[in-house]
Amino acid sequence: MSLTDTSIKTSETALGRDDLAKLVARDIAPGSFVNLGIGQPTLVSNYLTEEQNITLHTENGMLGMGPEAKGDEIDEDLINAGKIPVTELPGASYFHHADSFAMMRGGHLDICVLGAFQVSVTGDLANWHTGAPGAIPAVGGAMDLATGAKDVFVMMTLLTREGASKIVDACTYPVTGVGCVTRVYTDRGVFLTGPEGVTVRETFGCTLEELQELIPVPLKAASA
Amino acid sequence: MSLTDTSIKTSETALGRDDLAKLVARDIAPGSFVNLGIGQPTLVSNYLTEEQNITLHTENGMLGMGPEAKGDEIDEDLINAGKIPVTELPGASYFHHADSFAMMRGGHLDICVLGAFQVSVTGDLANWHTGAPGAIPAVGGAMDLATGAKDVFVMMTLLTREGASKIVDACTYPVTGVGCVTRVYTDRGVFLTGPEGVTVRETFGCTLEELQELIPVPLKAASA
Amino acid sequence: MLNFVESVQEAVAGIKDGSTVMIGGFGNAGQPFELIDALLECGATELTVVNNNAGQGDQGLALLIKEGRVKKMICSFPRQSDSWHFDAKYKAGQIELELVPQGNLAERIRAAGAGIGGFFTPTGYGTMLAEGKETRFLDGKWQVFETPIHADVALIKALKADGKGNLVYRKTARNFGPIMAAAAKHTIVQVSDIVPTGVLDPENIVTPGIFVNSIVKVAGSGLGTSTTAGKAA
Amino acid sequence: MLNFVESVQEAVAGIKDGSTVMIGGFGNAGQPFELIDALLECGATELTVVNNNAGQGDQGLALLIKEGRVKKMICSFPRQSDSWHFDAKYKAGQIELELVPQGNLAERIRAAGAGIGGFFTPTGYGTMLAEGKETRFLDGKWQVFETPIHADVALIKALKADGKGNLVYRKTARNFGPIMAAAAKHTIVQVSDIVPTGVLDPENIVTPGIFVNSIVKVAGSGLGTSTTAGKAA
Repeated sequence: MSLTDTSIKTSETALGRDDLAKLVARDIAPGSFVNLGIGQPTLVSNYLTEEQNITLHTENGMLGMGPEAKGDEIDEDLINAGKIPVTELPGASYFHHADSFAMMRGGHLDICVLGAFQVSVTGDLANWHTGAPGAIPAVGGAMDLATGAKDVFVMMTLLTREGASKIVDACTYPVTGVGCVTRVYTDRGVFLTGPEGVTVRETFGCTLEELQELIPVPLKAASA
Repeated sequence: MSLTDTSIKTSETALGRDDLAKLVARDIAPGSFVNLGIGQPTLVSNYLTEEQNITLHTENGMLGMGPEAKGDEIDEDLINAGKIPVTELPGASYFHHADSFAMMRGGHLDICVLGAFQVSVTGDLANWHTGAPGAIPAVGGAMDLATGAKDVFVMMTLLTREGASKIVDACTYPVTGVGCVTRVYTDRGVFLTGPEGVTVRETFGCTLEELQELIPVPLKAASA
Repeated sequence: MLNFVESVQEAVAGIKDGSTVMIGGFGNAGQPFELIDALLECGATELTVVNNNAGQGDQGLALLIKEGRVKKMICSFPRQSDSWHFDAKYKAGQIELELVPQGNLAERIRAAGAGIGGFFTPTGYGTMLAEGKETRFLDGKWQVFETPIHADVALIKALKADGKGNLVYRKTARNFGPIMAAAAKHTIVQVSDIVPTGVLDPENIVTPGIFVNSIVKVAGSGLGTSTTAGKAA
Repeated sequence: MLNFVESVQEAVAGIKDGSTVMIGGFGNAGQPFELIDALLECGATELTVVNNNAGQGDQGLALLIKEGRVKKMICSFPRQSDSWHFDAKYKAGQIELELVPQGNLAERIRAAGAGIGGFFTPTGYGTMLAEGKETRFLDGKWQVFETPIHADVALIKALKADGKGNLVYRKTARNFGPIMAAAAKHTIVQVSDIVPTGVLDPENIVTPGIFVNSIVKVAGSGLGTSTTAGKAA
């Protein structure tokens, strides 16, 4: 491990949301069953190719979810977890809520992609609650998603609006799950998290050294 | 409570298996969902009337089971818990084993009718295992049935071949369930069991006094 | 016993003050709007309501909350952009909230219907929502003990019922319907169609009639593209 | 990843010595006879087998037991009039038996697939089969703690599969298939027919393809009236 290790990939500029979604989509293994969280992760579906043969799960009871419904396709009985009307692909299936979450919680989904407020060095996730006094807590399926999938990918900007790193030593927001995140995709780099700490796989528009200055936890470079 | 109470019904002779099945069938409330155990309880289905609108459950995954299949009706994929080919009635439904037992264990069946080796004064049931040394134990769905239905009826001869009462103070055979039997139908009488002890509802071919001589626990007569 | 009733009013008439009422639906899909309206009308109060959300806009569950009929909400996601009636009651300390991760909500409802007295699940371990709960290390993971959620009444929406009370649903409107039907002592279903017994294929029945007590046909309900009033985006 | 394989031999080829293998079926309904025959042929040994019974007659699971491939049976009803091979091994102390009430068997298998680390159930309380197990008074009843049954492999039989591995079953042959498919790390299915993706109605799929790994078409399998060899009364 060394900050001068050059085995990690770099690109010249920070990544926009769509480029990041493209990157996540590219990293999903063919044939995977995937749940995309509400918000930024939903963009990933735009970049999945037919050859990848990915099956999308929505926790309100469906496998084989297609793109967002438009115009005449809109059917009030066919929505995703974000309550957006969606479509059905050939080979889809419907099931009730307990079966749907059993599928998730039983470890049958390969990947779940989530947004986050913070991710800790050991993969703790905070994405459900700001902890602000008076805020009404709402969790939805966040804790089930964080715990259930074989791999949990996070997509987020590296920094808050105030410039603080969202990759942290320990979450200051209430956690959603403990040690559950395996990979973090940000506009400035891709990080692997887990018991071994944080490993940088790629950097975007910055060097590893510059990244280390932004992030208050030790970074390792991925070996080739 | 008095042995000379005359409010209970009596008939002149002991009941045969079919007459007993007729009696049980008559006592099942219209619209009930019922599971009939293997053996003697199966006879009850012969005496259920169409007006009663009873739905039969078989724990291998079906509601709306019809009579035993004959000749061309026989379908290897359609059997009851005793592995006998059966038929399907209009309005039937199929489900998997966990859903089927959840239905039973969740208290949704109104009545389950079982055979027994012994029933205790407080409604403990012994019907799965003789406890004989070397005997291979086999339980099937007996314990689930004993525990799950709203009412558990037992059908059996009152006496063993050796003349011992099967209604006992405490089961000497290994129990199937504790305090689960609510009613016992025998060739010599109908008994209600529970925390209050044994109450005689009907006698067949004997008086209550004669019955008391056969059974080693105190009997109460049902009040009118 | 299964009853086919003529109106949603008749269907909910027996709901008592203080009942625990499960209400199906996720978003608008599967929400039994007409039954909820009837529940509001019938006046039952001091209710504990189990639903994924805590009402939206100025309709259905949101109105029930606004009118002060709901003592406690058990849900996974009470905070939505248009859940202002819940927000107001919550901030005024006039409604109790039991916040449950959605999968725990589903599994706890399923447990009630299946006769399970409690179970361990990894969901929520190490979080605020597991504080004070028993934990145990099982199958290589820390898990949290959760208990069943029983109900007196379930109000759900299905697509079709037959004469035996067997139900089929439509697309993602299935969601909580089947498990709530099994968890409640008394299950009331609004359907868009009642078909003769024998028409539904026994292989395809989702909720067997054993879980159903009252059925009411609501015209236009369950058709996917809404034509009835009272549905928000 | 889902694979369509050409033969039952190929389907079971990866099963290792010492594996826990779930085998679907209740009586002959839903028994994957051809897959069991292939398992016998492939030579895997020291197996733990999960099935409702412990083999009947001189076929399938009974032969696997006779040939000494089964170290342990987890089942609810090992004693049948024609379960002589199990009887002999059991009496000789050459096979281990974990006897489980049928509903606990089903619920424990379901728990494994659903990520439940353990649960409390009233079934078996106060009986020999709950001896030494933790008990707790919940929902007004004494209940017994039961743990999930996981498996390396499930061998099951369904009626049809589509190109996504979605399955439908036939009548009471459904039985343990759906829960075993979810509980095993690797699920192998024999079907009588493979249909193009899109042919099965999404509302009627019983086992979604996410639970399926290998599919093999077996002619004549799953047709209800048996025409293949190796099936006893």
